Amino acid sequence: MNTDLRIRLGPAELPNPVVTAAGCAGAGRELARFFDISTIGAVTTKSVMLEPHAGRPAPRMAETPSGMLSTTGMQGPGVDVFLQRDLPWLLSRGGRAIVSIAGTGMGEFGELARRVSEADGVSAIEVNLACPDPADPGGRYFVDDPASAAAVVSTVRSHARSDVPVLAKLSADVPDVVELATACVEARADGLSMINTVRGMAIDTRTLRPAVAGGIGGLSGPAIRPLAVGCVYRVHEALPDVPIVGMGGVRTGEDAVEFMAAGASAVAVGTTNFSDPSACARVLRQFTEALESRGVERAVDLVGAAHRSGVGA
Amino acid sequence: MNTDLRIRLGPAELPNPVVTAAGCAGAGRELARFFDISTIGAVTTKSVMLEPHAGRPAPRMAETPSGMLSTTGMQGPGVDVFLQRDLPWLLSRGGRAIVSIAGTGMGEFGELARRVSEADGVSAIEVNLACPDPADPGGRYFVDDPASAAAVVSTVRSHARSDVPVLAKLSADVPDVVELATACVEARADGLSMINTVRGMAIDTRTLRPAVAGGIGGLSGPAIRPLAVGCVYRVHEALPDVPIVGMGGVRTGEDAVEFMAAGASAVAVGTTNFSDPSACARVLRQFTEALESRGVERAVDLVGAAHRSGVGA
Amino acid sequence: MSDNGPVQIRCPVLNVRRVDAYYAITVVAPGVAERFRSGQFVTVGVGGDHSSTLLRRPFAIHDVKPDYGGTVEFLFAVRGTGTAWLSERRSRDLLDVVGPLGRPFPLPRDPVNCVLVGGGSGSAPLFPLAQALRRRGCRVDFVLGAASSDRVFSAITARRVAETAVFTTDDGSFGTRGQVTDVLGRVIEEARSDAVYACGPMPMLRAVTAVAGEHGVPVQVSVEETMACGTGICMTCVIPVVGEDGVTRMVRSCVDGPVFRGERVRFDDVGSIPFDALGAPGWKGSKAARAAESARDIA
Amino acid sequence: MSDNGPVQIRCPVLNVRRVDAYYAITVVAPGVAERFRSGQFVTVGVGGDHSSTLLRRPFAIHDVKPDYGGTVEFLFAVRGTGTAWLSERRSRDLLDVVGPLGRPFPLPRDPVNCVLVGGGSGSAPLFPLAQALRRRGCRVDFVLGAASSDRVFSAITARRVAETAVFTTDDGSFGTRGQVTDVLGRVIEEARSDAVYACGPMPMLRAVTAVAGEHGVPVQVSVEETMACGTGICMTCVIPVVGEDGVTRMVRSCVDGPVFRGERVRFDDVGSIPFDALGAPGWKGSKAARAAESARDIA
Ligand SMILES: Cc1cc2nc3c(=O)[nH]c(=O)nc-3n(C[C@H](O)[C@H](O)[C@H](O)COP(=O)(O)OP(=O)(O)OC[C@H]3O[C@@H](n4cnc5c(N)ncnc54)[C@H](O)[C@@H]3O)c2cc1C
Ligand SMILES: Cc1cc2nc3c(=O)[nH]c(=O)nc-3n(C[C@H](O)[C@H](O)[C@H](O)COP(=O)(O)OP(=O)(O)OC[C@H]3O[C@@H](n4cnc5c(N)ncnc54)[C@H](O)[C@@H]3O)c2cc1C
Ligand SMILES: Cc1cc2nc3c(=O)[nH]c(=O)nc-3n(C[C@H](O)[C@H](O)[C@H](O)COP(=O)(O)O)c2cc1C
Ligand SMILES: Cc1cc2nc3c(=O)[nH]c(=O)nc-3n(C[C@H](O)[C@H](O)[C@H](O)COP(=O)(O)O)c2cc1C
Ligand code: FES
Ligand code: FES
Repeated sequence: MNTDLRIRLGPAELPNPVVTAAGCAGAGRELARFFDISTIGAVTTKSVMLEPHAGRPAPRMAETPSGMLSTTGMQGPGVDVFLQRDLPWLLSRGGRAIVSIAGTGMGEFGELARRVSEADGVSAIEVNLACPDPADPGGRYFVDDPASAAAVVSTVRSHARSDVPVLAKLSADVPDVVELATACVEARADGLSMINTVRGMAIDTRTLRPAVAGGIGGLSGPAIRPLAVGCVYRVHEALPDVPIVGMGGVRTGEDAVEFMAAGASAVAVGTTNFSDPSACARVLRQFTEALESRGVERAVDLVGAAHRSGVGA
Repeated sequence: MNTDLRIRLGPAELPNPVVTAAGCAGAGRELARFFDISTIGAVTTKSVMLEPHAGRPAPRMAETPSGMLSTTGMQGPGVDVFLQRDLPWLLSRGGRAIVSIAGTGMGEFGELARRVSEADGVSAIEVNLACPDPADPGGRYFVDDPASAAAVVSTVRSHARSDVPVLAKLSADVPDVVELATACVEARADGLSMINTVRGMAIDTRTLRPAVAGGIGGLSGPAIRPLAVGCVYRVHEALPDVPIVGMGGVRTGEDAVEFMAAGASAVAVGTTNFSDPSACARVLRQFTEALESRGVERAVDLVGAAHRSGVGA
Repeated sequence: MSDNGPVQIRCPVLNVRRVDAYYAITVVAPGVAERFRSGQFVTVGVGGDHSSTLLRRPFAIHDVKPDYGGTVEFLFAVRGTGTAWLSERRSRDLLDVVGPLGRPFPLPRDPVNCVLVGGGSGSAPLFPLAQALRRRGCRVDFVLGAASSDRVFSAITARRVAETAVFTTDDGSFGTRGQVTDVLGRVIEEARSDAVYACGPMPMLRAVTAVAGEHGVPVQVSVEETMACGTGICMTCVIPVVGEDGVTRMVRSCVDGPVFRGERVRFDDVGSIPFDALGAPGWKGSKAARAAESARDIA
Repeated sequence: MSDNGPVQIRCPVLNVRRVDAYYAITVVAPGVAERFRSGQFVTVGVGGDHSSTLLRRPFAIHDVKPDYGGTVEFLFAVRGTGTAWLSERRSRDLLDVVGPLGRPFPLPRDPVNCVLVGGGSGSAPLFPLAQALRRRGCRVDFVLGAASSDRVFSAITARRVAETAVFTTDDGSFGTRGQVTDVLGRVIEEARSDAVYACGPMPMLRAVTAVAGEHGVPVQVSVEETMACGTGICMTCVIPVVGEDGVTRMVRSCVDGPVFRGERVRFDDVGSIPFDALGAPGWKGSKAARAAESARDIA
């Protein structure tokens, strides 16, 4: 069977729905040693900031049941190096780039959006809203307040080249993910990515101290999949026309089916890249087989199937 | 070594910190076939409502990575049967009862508090705040709004016998768990239980339909432990004098150590009772051994250890 | 703690065999074997201590033997994660087993004629039942159905134990093509059956109950609902069943079942909460119904 | 895809042996064996496909052999979940192995005198290193330390391969009581060492680097940081290291290491972000530093 795997994220078309999650695949170079990165839908690059960032102190990770806590603090070399070294490399290998950007305020987000979208060959910009909002007295993230999140999205949208779609990256541990999603879409996000890591903590029972530096870390991996699927389902129900990149604990092709049935147009593989460096290629293969065995001819037909009864049953 | 395992929840003293989580142990009768329920700290009984409730349609559960989704809808025979049949049975076996109550509004919460606290031998009342607030247009739970939660706690506190401590049961998927906890304590909760299940969802990839009836279910089990530990840690940091019953994915004695180091005075075993009916007895044994091997003489000394450096290291 | 209640034991695997489309595992579990009555089941922990699959898997007990102090055998088809893992066990591995669980098949006092109807792996609990009935002098007839010949359960044993054994397969690869209910009426007539026992998927149980009803014969059905705990504490396995008092309750199939009187199960309403069930939305119970409730006890 | 890069293979276990306090596992992994250079490591998936422990465990490669197309051996102590699971593997089980990973030990061009210092399981990578050095005509001396005698690694092999082998244990149960650094200075003097190679816990590496510095001898250290991916994509394994340009960067110990020049590692700042590290809070890099950054490449 010749399954049509193509999907759209606003104006961008990807050859298939399997992409990497931001911060879980670098800019594709390391994983390219394990599979041909031009075969997957896109590489979402690690959130890039304007300046180099050293990230957070160690220990930066702890294993938890079916998940991990991490706190890398967006370490990276800054946008100059990214645009001169990492992005060209990815494009030279035939990869597609969804570039994740992270700013410390509106000015930075605007400049990042402008510079990244001016670079040739960027398929989409993903806005990492899980960054501390300098205007918030409690040090909350932009994502924690729909108005702040919308302001960032609006800034990015107005600074980015108009043909480059802007995806807003949402978190699950917010008061109301549908309200947040709606605010971002009203601020002209072309699509939504969800979910980011969920705030969590572990205590090292040997030292009786928090297991990651700073205490709170971001929980990722299959443990959070039900939270992620729930968010995708509810947001797709409320905003059925908005493309969603679903992520959170995707490990197999069946998990990709689950996210797409819930309403995602594309599915990102994050933590699983750590445990299986060829995971993206495997998930894409398993996903393709899953469509074939169900007789689904076009991947887009699966999107939101769980909202309709009788589809593919 | 003669480890002192006693802990206090406000005016109530329990012989040790291991209790069952509400809705995960009935009223102790079924588990009593596997271990002597008088040996554990207490049995927190399934949330009892004023009237009989048939609960939600099937399917009511789905397995997820290191967790499960459930939606039982507080099925139960109502408070009459509970007080005539279940509570006396538990007390007759030497068990201690933390009675969880769930109301559909202030009137019911008040009546439940009065009737339950008038029954002899109740160690504490736990207020299940994850009940739909009839006054909320969006059908949110009391727990989703600190003011509504506080109103329920205040009602329960004023209707319950004054020597019976009232514990407010909190959820993790709320805007700000510390704000919620503070509101409940200001409404005179004697202690806090956390966390309840977290809203999540799974799609059955065979039928492409939501795996539990109604779509959204409650996620429990080790998968959510990092969320639970994070809540306990942050609430204990803000309210160090308020006793906390910590729960969410406790599977072993080490997990109990983790919760207590984060700030819990007692630890509840929930989903693990399903997978291991003698879990409570095992967790208590492992916990006791863990204290002994660390040379900790009193269980209370462990409470909040992760907030102090150098303790027990 | 009680002597008749279930026990939890880590028991060594004696052997794992393939039987057509099924695996048969025998474990050494004296405490389970000595308490067992036909119709009861065990739950088995799968995946080891650090598995991401938390929930125990329920399996009907297919056979108990006195060897090694008492062994228990269950049969299963590989369906998902848990059964795949079980199929890879080898002898001497340890399994975490809880059992025997659930309400057994009630046995007739007199030596009556019984027809036992099984679908697929649902046939498993009927074999110890057949033996128990035979010991009481009952006539036993079997009707076993499955999707295909390799899914028909222990045909040879069925023929040996029973007066007659009729087989049906969906694809006609063995016995009659069709469903067990296509032949059940005829068997009831010919064997002059006084009682029907059935175990299998819900739609089959419903159809069997209907056929038995048409012939005026009482039927005991054993249901296979998904179960999170198997011990009665999670309330995830409930189905609507009419009580002796005529009131429908959402009862736990793990402790109040898995065996129920067929006529009592509201098959049409499985998966929903019937409006007239005790405590259904809008339900207003009389004081009397509530008092009756207090009198009932946990099984 | 590149020929020198690591590969991921499901490889059969050839055997599992106990060696004192350690387990040694040999797997058939031709792709790993043929690419291997001493100092590199493998990561191994633990717990199977449905395990709740997601992360791969890193282990130094202790030996490669040409048998069966290429075998790889690693040694480990049981510490937690993953190593406990590994210790229960049997021959013919399949392991998911990725390797060889990381920057190998740089080898001297000339036949110089090298002292190899190992602590506990950190001695593992020094054995293939010793062989490589011997093949280049280098003199090799060993200093191996551990908590107790059963944790001293392959003492016999060390004695066979090396000119001299000195052992230390914390409890004095084997060799000298004390730390490797108590004897290292003397060994460097007596063996007229030109280079030191060390692998073990961070405090040991720091002390060894100090001793080597006092003797004016260059030192290569191999660090054992916790690693979530081992392939360079997660940024959880970083330590502060001074680059050739004098700038401190938080570098990944999995791909930029695990082998570093000892003097370059800011041992005092491991676990923190030094204020002068590239991109540290408040750091203001010059345009020049940023340009230099662009020129650098991923190892
Ligand atoms: C009382 C009882 C007796 C049973 N006896 C037998 C038997 O003798 N032989 C046999 O082959 N099977 C039997 N089953 C069904 C058996 O429990 C399932 O096949 C098994 O749980 C599937 O597990 P899995 O991990 O392979 O499937 P998965 O799909 O991975 O399981 C996921 C979850 O769904 C549940 N589940 C999946 N399928 C079923 C099912 N058909 N029935 C109930 N729960 C299910 C699992 O228990 C688990 O919680 C019985 C079920 C019950 C309730
Ligand atoms: C490059 C490198 C090479 C290594 N070589 C060896 C070797 O040859 N022999 C050997 O015995 N050990 C070696 N280690 C340490 C080994 O990786 C750990 O002992 C092992 O990961 C512990 O896993 P666990 O599941 O038993 O412990 P757990 O405590 O259950 O592990 C939990 C998490 O912490 C990590 N972790 C725990 N202890 C360590 C540690 N000491 N170092 C790094 N990560 C750790 C685990 O990888 C896992 O992610 C090496 C480590 C590194 C980084
Ligand atoms: C180590 C690590 C680093 C991450 N870095 C980023 C990042 O830079 N930007 C971002 O938007 N999300 C980041 N994430 C979140 C992931 O993109 C993803 O949303 C989340 O991990 C859930 O998916 P998963 O369970 O498949 O990992 C990171 C996650 C991890 C585990
Ligand atoms: C099947 C099921 C039923 C539950 N019923 C209740 C309940 O009636 N009242 C309540 O406060 N919490 C209820 N809970 C939540 C638990 O008490 C506990 O807070 C939660 O499951 C987290 O703990 P665990 O991960 O150990 O299960 C229920 C949980 C489950 C899984
Ligand atoms: S399976 Fe838990 S109550 Fe029946
Ligand atoms: S372990 Fe992931 S970058 Fe080093």
